[in-house]
This record gives sequence, structure tokens and C-alpha cells, in this order.
Amino acid sequence: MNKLLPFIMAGDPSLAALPQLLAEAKALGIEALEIGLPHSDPIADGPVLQAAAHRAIQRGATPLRVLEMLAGLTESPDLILFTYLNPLLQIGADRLLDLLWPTPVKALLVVDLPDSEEAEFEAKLRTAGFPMIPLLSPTTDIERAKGLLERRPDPGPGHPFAQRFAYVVARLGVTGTGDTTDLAPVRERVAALKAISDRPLAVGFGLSDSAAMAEVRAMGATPVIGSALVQALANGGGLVDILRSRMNG
Amino acid sequence: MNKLLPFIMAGDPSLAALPQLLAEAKALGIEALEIGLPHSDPIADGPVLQAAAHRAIQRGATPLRVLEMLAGLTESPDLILFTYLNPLLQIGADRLLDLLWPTPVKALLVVDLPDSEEAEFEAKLRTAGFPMIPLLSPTTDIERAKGLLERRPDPGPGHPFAQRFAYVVARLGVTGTGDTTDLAPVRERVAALKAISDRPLAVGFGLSDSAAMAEVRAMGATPVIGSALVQALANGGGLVDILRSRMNG
Amino acid sequence: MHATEFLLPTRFGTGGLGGCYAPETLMQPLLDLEEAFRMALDDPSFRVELKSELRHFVGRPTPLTSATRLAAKFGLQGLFLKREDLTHTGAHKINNAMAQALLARRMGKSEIIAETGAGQHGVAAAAACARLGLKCTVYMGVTDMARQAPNVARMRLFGTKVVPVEAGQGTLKEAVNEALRAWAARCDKAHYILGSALGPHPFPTMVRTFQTVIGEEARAQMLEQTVSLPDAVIACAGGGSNGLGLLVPFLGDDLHRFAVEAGGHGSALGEHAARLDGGRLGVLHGCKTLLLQDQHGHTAETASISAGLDYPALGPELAALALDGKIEVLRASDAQALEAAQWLCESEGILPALESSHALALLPELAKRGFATVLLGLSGRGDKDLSTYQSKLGI
Amino acid sequence: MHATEFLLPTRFGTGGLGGCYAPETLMQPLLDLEEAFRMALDDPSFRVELKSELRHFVGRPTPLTSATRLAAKFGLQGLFLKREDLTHTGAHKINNAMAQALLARRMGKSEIIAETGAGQHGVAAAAACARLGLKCTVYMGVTDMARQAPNVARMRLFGTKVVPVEAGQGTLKEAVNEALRAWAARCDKAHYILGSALGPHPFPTMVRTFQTVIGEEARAQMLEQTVSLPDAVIACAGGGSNGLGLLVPFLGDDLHRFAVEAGGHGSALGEHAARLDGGRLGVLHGCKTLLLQDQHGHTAETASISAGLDYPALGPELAALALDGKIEVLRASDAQALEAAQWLCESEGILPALESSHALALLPELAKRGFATVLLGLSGRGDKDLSTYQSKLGI
Ligand SMILES: Cc1ncc(COP(=O)(O)O)c(C=O)c1O
Ligand SMILES: Cc1ncc(COP(=O)(O)O)c(C=O)c1O
Repeated sequence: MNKLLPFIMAGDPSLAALPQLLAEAKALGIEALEIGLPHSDPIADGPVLQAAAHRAIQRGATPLRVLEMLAGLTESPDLILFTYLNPLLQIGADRLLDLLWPTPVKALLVVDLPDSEEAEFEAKLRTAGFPMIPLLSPTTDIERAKGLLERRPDPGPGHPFAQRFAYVVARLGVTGTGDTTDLAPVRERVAALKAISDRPLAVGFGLSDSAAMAEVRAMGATPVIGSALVQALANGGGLVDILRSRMNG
Repeated sequence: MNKLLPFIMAGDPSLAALPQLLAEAKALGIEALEIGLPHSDPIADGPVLQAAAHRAIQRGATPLRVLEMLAGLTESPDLILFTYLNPLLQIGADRLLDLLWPTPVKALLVVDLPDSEEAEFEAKLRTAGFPMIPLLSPTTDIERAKGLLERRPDPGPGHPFAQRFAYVVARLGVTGTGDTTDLAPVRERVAALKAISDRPLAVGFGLSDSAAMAEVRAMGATPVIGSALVQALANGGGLVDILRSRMNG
Repeated sequence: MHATEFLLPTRFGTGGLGGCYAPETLMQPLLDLEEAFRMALDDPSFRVELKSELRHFVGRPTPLTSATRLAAKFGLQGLFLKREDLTHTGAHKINNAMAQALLARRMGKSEIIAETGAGQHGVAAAAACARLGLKCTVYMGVTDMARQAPNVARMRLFGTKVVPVEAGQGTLKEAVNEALRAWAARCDKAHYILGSALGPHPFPTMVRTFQTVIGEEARAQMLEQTVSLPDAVIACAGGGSNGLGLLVPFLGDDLHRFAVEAGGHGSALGEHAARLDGGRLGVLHGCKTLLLQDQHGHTAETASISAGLDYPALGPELAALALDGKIEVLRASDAQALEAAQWLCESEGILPALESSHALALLPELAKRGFATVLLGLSGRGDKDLSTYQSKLGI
Repeated sequence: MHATEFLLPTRFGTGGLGGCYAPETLMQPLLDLEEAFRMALDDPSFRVELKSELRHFVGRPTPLTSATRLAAKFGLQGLFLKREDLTHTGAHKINNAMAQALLARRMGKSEIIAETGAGQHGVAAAAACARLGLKCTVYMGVTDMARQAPNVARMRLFGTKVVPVEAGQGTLKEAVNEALRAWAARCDKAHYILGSALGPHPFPTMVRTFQTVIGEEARAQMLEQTVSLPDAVIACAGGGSNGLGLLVPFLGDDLHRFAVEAGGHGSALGEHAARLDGGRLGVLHGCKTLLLQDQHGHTAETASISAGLDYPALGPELAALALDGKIEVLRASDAQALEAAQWLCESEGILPALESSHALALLPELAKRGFATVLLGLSGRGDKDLSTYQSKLGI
């Protein structure tokens, strides 16, 4: 089982540091990593990721430059491109595919794209090997979850975790650090989801310390560390230090 | 014919100076003089008399103190008490008569009292020898003027000017200095009034220099000097100097 | 042709309040005005024109809002608000201002003079004049200009000249003084749109006549919405046009009528504008009425947080109705009015003018006295009072 | 029971604008909202309740004012103003806010979240919530809080919590971002009252449905007052709820329909909020529509003197109607809007909101194009913009 799914914002602390960070993650044994493509209007993000996106944009981390920077990287975990729809839509499916091929990106997580809204765009990407990761939130009841998992299907055990997992949102609200304290509800949901699917699950939103990570692992799911990591990196912390402590337990 | 009808505000420059001013006026040959009883809301007065009334009130020139100050004065022209209704109404007709008897006041000019509004009050005063002076303004047509003169009748040649005259308002508006420049309209009105009545007429509102005074005299009427005199006295001028120059011509 | 005598009654009540205590210069203009007013009322085309402006420009009929949450707060069974705050320019003043502006146009007057306290009448007159293409000059005390600054800006935007009046306390009384003076100087060309049911005849009667549309509508709406009349009707009273406008149409009904004066910040002369208890009969601004005055017959100073109630005289007809026991006059203090404004804001989402808040402040008292259903005249909206609310309520 | 799919059309026009581009957390709430909305529309008791609030609280129907002096100024034969400025709280926003608040109460929600730009929607939501006893939180950009300060005070007086949004330009876009985030966190208890015809389905359809009362009334009033329809109908467009509200009921008529965007102070990206010429299709705030954006798909900065039009996306239905040629979209600059406000003030005694002034600014253009009679949506009153008018017009 994948022990930890880290999230970093491309371009923060800097675009130039990105290859190094990815290489460190890979060396640490990180199998998959969510990479945020900064957007001007991150409506599902809390203050930490908003600020990180804002800094990244200020520093010139445009979608094209991020994807160009990722092109050709081999020392990297599998990447899930985590972003909002509009920048991708403006690039267009065909050009986006050209840009994605040379990168370690294996899947996309587009926060504001329900599976029905851009069917053609999404199908083109999936067919080309870039599936969209389904999100399951506290407002997603089990019936609805079934549909979501079907419509963004598991490509199967032959595929890497990055393309297979479903993302379980731990709590209502937006991304943010350390405020998901009561994990009982998400534990229940994970259990319910496991009963209907044997797809790998990642659990994120509001997890930050090793104890929370361990609890998620105990559910049989992969914990996501997002805002806490981005904040620590922005404060000058080293990726290896931050992640190592959270990988065990 | 009475050459000049001066107006002074009781209590301005000071109440104590009043007997002296009246004595000077009398010595100058002034037959009748309008004495303003200062009121808080002088709606028919311009800035000069408003300010004078305000100063006088500030200095304690209440209606009672003014009338008490006038009591027993003999060295004075005949006085016309020029004021607004409310202070008199609050004193009441009977008490007012008691207060008026010992003074040189011979008549009243109550700016905001049309002849019909306080018939009983007015009749009591008239019967006791204190008639109300009728006002005739540019908006008073000749028919209306006839009625006004009838309802506030001339007590007849046996009576002093102060009780007989009608006051012709020279122009629209309120009292004030030197802004009645075109005397042609008032000349016409004076002529028309003389055709219906042989009552003495005074003309006031906005007259200040000797030329204007002379023009009024040429109409066969008595010019009133009000704001200009009050202003000059307030500026420290001497009554005799101010009036002398305007009595001739 | 000039009118030669008044044909309408000039006096009110057993005390003979009202009258026409005007300088001679204004007598003929007042006679002509009464005649024009009578003719206009008799002229169907004027009535149609006025009705059309009230409907299509002013926004009449104004709603009657059932305020159930506020009623419940005091245990009232029903509370109904007559929403003059929803008229164009935001207070009942426009009913009268528009009617008089139409009358002025009929009379061939091209200029309008008006006074204003809270600025609501000034804004209303300015709006009516802009709409009819009449030149407008508004006199306003400097204190009121400061505390009702937004209304000064609104008048100016409407092309009206606002003349600051420095005299005295710089409030409504001084503004009326100055407007009367200005009218005396321009009465050949100008009409004076007096803003409340005060001044010399025919103003009190005319203004009341143009304001009773409030109560007539409210009475019909009460019957339509509740199939009965309220137990009590209440309105604030500055000059009294809003009070009379709401209450007069209920004079024939078996119910209680209340007018609320400004209690200011104390009960000594000079600390309030409560004329019923604090005043004596006297003459100010052309009429005999209850007047706050000192022992010399000089007008007393007044105080109220609401510029529109900060006036030393109660309109003569309202004073007469009060003295004759047909309307009960109460008072609310500055502090009570402020608190009452908050009640309405938080319970009903309506921001009342400070003037109207004085009526709201008496709701607990009415409930205590056992009235079950109350009709309250919401004379205006509180936007003009925002800065006062902000500073006094710490918003 | 949870709704499992949308039953109303989610897309508009040949371009398929609109949609529901929402994070998964909000999908079920949006599905439930559509269901509640459909049920409410089908429920006579909801319709009666809404109609009653609109009539007795909001002040509907609003008048249709014939503006003859302003018409004459430009040689128009007739100019008719639909007076949303006379609604309670002073803009069309209350039609939607009250309807959604009633819907929220029906849905058992005890809290309301709203965003606001000009503050008019925030005030409307705050008023509706106070009246219904719902807790209300409004998100507002710091720039807008400064330029529409009176509205901040009004919301607070109504007991609403106003949360300043510092991000970005501190205007409407950021306020929507923050409101969406807040809703995601509280969607179990709170309803989000979106203030314009934008956002994810069902908001655009719902808001438009609640606003077409404007055009329905206006159409009937035109027929009643002039026995014919106008040659042109015009309204300003921020998100587009006012534009759709007025224009949609005229879609079947043979006349010209115009929406006016904010031309700001220049034609370069960032200097205006004119989405038709300046925008490309994109997705923002849950819907696909004409969007001002840079080459990276990031939302562009916008500029407008009017907070209510200062938004980078045109509502999807209005954008679709524009792209399909059913509504012509024009723009007016800051300077033109300011001048137009003065026209209306001085000719008709009506102070328009800066937003509405953008529509007024196009009157000379419509006259030039030969339209004889024009119906114009006066979406709100300008009291909130007084300080801008004062400083820009030197009043
Ligand atoms: C909102 C409001 N209510 C009431 C009043 C007092 O009105 P009235 O003089 O008619 O009693 C005013 C006066 O300005 C006002 O603006
Ligand atoms: C007065 C006024 N008019 C128009 C608008 C723009 O409205 P819409 O978003 O419905 O186009 C606003 C928005 O705040 C407004 O306040």
C-alpha cells in the first residue's frame, strides 16, 4: 500500500526547485505525488494553497511553463496534475496531450470538473492514458459514489496507483492544514467505500501530523499531505525531513 | 410733514444707552421713532436686524426689561413698538397695557399680525390708545390696501403721526440696507395710496442714503431708516451724526 | 385676479389653533395659494395628474408590511408597518412635495423655495422640481447639513441649490425662518413648498390634505389584509404631516391614535422637542400652536437625535387634536429611538429613519397597555441616518 | 432522499454555456437545491408566499415611470424606466434574495451565505434573512467594502456578519470565491444565496427565474400605459440577473434588446469589465461563459467605477443570448456612466445606481439608431454611490 500521497504546488517555493523536490520525493520512496498547477481562482482551496498558488503565479509558474519544466523528468514519482478546469480548457485537449506526454504526469485531478461536464475533453484524455481521478466527499452518498467510481473507472491492477485511486475528501470545506481532528466519519466512509470497490483510496483535506496519517493508513487508505507540506516548504523546510516523519506509523 | 422715521433695536448697542439715544433723537427734532423689541425669530428681518436682535437678546433685552426701561421716559420721540406677535401674546393684553402706559410708546407695528388674527387682543390695545400700524407691501393691491387702512383706521388729525401713519414697504423681501435702488414702483404706489387716503405714509425697507430719503420725501412720504441706522450704531457711530445728514434734502 | 379672502377654515379645534400670522408681503401670496389649492382640488385634471405622479413616479400605494417577528418580540398579535420608506426619495415628504410642485407649475411659478430639516423634504422637493423642470433652492441649517450630509449631496445632484443657514442652532426652525424670508423676496415668481403641516394658512391644511393618502391607503390595506382595523395607530411627529397623514383618516374610527415626539436626552427645556408637555400656546412661523418657548415668548432651543423631529412647534392641527383628546401624544428619547431602530433592523430587515424609530420605540408601551394589533407609520428609511447609527451603535 | 440528477436544462444556447462545474462537495447540495427549487415552483403555497413577500415587503410591482424630460433631451418619443430602485433595499437584488431565503427556509437551512459586490445583494440577503430569522454571513471584497461603505453598515445593522475578502483585487470575483469556499464548509446547514445569474447550475436558472418578475411587470405596464411595446429594451449587466430579468420576458417580441457592460476606463484587458468583446469562453465559478482571462486561463483583472458590474464573467444565459444574436451587448465607460447619472438626476429627480447609469449612458446611441420608445431597467438607486458621485462630479 502507498504510504503517503504528498501535494506540492508547482512554482512554490520556485519552479526551478521542482525537479530537485521531485527527485527527493522519489528517492524517499514516494510512489505518487499530486502536483498543483496554480490557478488564479482556487475555489476549493484554503488560505495556504491559495497563497502558494498566488506566489507561484507571481513567479511566472504558468501552466505551460510548469508542464515544460516537467517534460523529460525521470527522477520523479508518478504525478497527478491537480488543478482547475479553465487553464486546461484554454490549452485544449490535443495540445494538452502533447504537453503531458513527455512528463511524469499519469492522471489528472480537476477539482471543478464533474464527470459529466466536459465528456469529450475528458474522454480524449482518458483514452490517451490520462484518467481523471474521482473525488468523493462527505456529501457524496454511497449511491452517488458508485456512479462516480463507475464513470471514472479504475483502469485496473496493471496500472499505477496514480491512475487508479479515488480521492476521499475527509471533511466539508476546502483544503487546509490540521483542522480535521475527528476522523471517525471518514473512517466510516472509507469502510463503506471499500465494501463497494477495491480501488485504492487516498484521504485528504486537513491532515497534517503523523498521527492523522497513521490513522488513515489504519483505515487501509493513503493519507494525503497537502497544505501542511506546502506551508512547511514555504517556510524553508526540506521535503525529505517533512515527509520522512509522516511516512511511518 | 415728518422728515424721517428712524428705527432702532432696543438693547443694541445696549439697553442702558436707550434713554440717551431717544433723548438725542428728540433733541434732533425726530417726532416719531420705531423701537424694535428683539425677537428670537425675526422672519421679516434681514441680516442686520437679525444680528441686532440676537445681540440685544444676548445682552438681556427681554420684552419686560425693554418696556421697564422705557417707563417714565419723557425725553423721547413718540415710539412705535415694532415687533413680532409671540412675545406680546405671552405677556397678554392686560398686562401689556399696564406696561405700555408709563412709556412713550404710542402705537404698535406687529410684523406678523394681520388685522384679523387676534381681533380681541388688537381691539383692547386700540381702545386703550395703542393702535396697530397697517403695513402695505408691494403685494398689497389697492383694493386690499383700502380694507387694511379701514380695519386699522387713522385715529385722525388730533393724533400724533406715530398713531396715524401707514407703513409702505418699499420692496419685496425683508428689512435690509441699501438695496432698494429703483424707487419708481414705490413712487407709483404712494401716489395710488394718496389717491384713496390722506393718511400720512412712511416708506421703509432698504433705504439708507440721503438721496433715497430725499426721493421718498419728494413723494410726500416719510422715509424710514432702519438697518442702516442700526448698523451704524453698532459700528460705534453717533445717532446725531447719522440722522442729521439724512434729515435734510 | 387676486383672491381677497380665505374660504377654507383657517383654525383647528376648540382652541382655535392655526391661523395665518404672516407678514403683509406674504398675505396675498397665501390668499392666492389657497385659491389655487382649492381650484386644483376641484379640478379632475389636477387630481389625475397628481395620482399619476404618485403612482408612477413616487411609487404609491406603498406596501403595508406585516412585521410578525417584531410583533412577537413584544407579544403583540399583529404589527403592520405603513411603508413610506419605500417611496421615491425615501420618506413620506415626497407626497406633499410632488403635489405642491404640481400646484406651483399650475400657478405659473418657475421657482421653488423650500426648507428642510432631515433633508428628506429638501430631497423630495429637489426631486419633484427636477422632474417638473422647476428651479429649486433649499434652506437648511448648518447642523442639519452636517448630520444629514448624504441628503445635501442628493439635493445638489438634483440640481438644487442648498443654502446653509448659520443662525441659531442651525436646525429646522432657522431654515424655515430663512425660507420665509426668501419667499417674501421672491413671492412674485416663486412658490414656497413648506415641508410639514405647519406655517401660515393654507399650508397646514394643504400639507395634511396631500399627506392623508398615507392613512387612506393604510386603512384600506388593513381592511383588505386583516379584515379589521387595528387597535392602535401610531406615528412620529415633527411638524406633524406624517402623523396627520396617517392618523386623520382614522379619526372616525373607534381605536387609539398616537403621535410620538422627540424626547431628546432630557426633560428640561432645551433638551428635547416634546411640545405637548413642554410647550405653551404661541405663534411661530405663521401659526398658533403648542410651542417650546421661554418666558419671554422667545422660541426655545430644542434637541433631538433626529433632525426631522427637532422643531419647537407641533403643527397646529395635530396640536389641536391632541388638546381635544383625539390623538394621544407620547415621547421617545434619543436612546429609545436608537434601540428601536435596531429592533426593526434585526427582526424585519428594515432600516428605519431616526424619526420613524421614535414611533417604534413606543411598541413595548402599547403592548403593555394591552393593544393587540398596531398600525405604525414608517415615515422614512434610515439611509440618511447611517453615520449616526454607526457611531451611536458602534456598527 | 437525495436528488440524483439534474432535471432542468443546465446549458444555454447553441454554445452550450452554463453547466455545473462544481467541486464534488457541492454537487449534492446543488442537486438538492435544484430539486427544492423545482418543488417550490410547483407548490402553490410557495408561490403565494413569495408573491406576498414581494408585494408587502419588497414593494412590488415597482412603478414604470415615464421620463418625458430625459426622453426629450435626446429626441426620444418615449422613455420608460422600470423602477427597481424603489424596491426595499434599493435594487432588483431583493427579488432573488427574498425568493432564495424563502427557499432556504423551506429546505430547513438555518444559515445563509452570500457574496456581494456593490453591496446591494448583500444588503438584500441581509434584509431577507433578518425578516425570516436566518443567520447570515456575507463575503465582500475589501475594495468594494471601501467604495460601498454605506452598504456594509446596512448589512451589519441587519445583524449580518460581513467578512472582508482581502485576496486579489478585493472585488466581486474574490467574494464569490470565498463564499463558495464557505458554502463547501457549511453546506449541510447553510444555503448559499448567489446574487446574480451565474455560478453552477441551478443558480443561473434559479436567479433568472426569480428576476423575470421585472420584465413581466414592465411588459404588462408598457401595454397598460402606452398600449404598445417599446422599440428597444435596455438594461445593465454585471452577472446578468437584472439584464435577464428585464429582457427575457421580451424575447418573443419583435423589438431590440440591449445589455450594457462596464467599459471602465479603457479597452485593454484589465481596464474594463466588457466580456463580450474582451472575453473568451471559459469556466469560472462553476459555469462556462464569456470570461475575461489571460492566455493562461487565469481570470483577468477588471475595472469599473461600479462595483456591481465589476466582474470578469457574463452570466451564461445572457452570454448565450448575446452569442446567439438575441440580445445586443454594448458598453459604457466610467465617464459616460457618471455623465448619464447626472442627466437622470437633473431631468427627472431620480438618483440612479452607478450600475444603472451604464444603461442610461446608451440613450443617445439608441436615439441615434432611430429607436423611438425605449424601456430602460433602472436596476437600483444611487444612494450607495453618493460618495463616488460627490468626488467625481465635484458636488
Ligand atoms: C423620515 C421622516 N419622518 C418623519 C419626519 C417628521 O415629519 P413631520 O414634520 O411630517 O412630522 C421627517 C421630517 O423630516 C422625516 O424625514
Ligand atoms: C444596482 C445594481 N444594478 C445592477 C447590478 C448588476 O446586477 P447583475 O449582476 O444582476 O447584472 C448590481 C449588482 O450589484 C446592482 O447593485
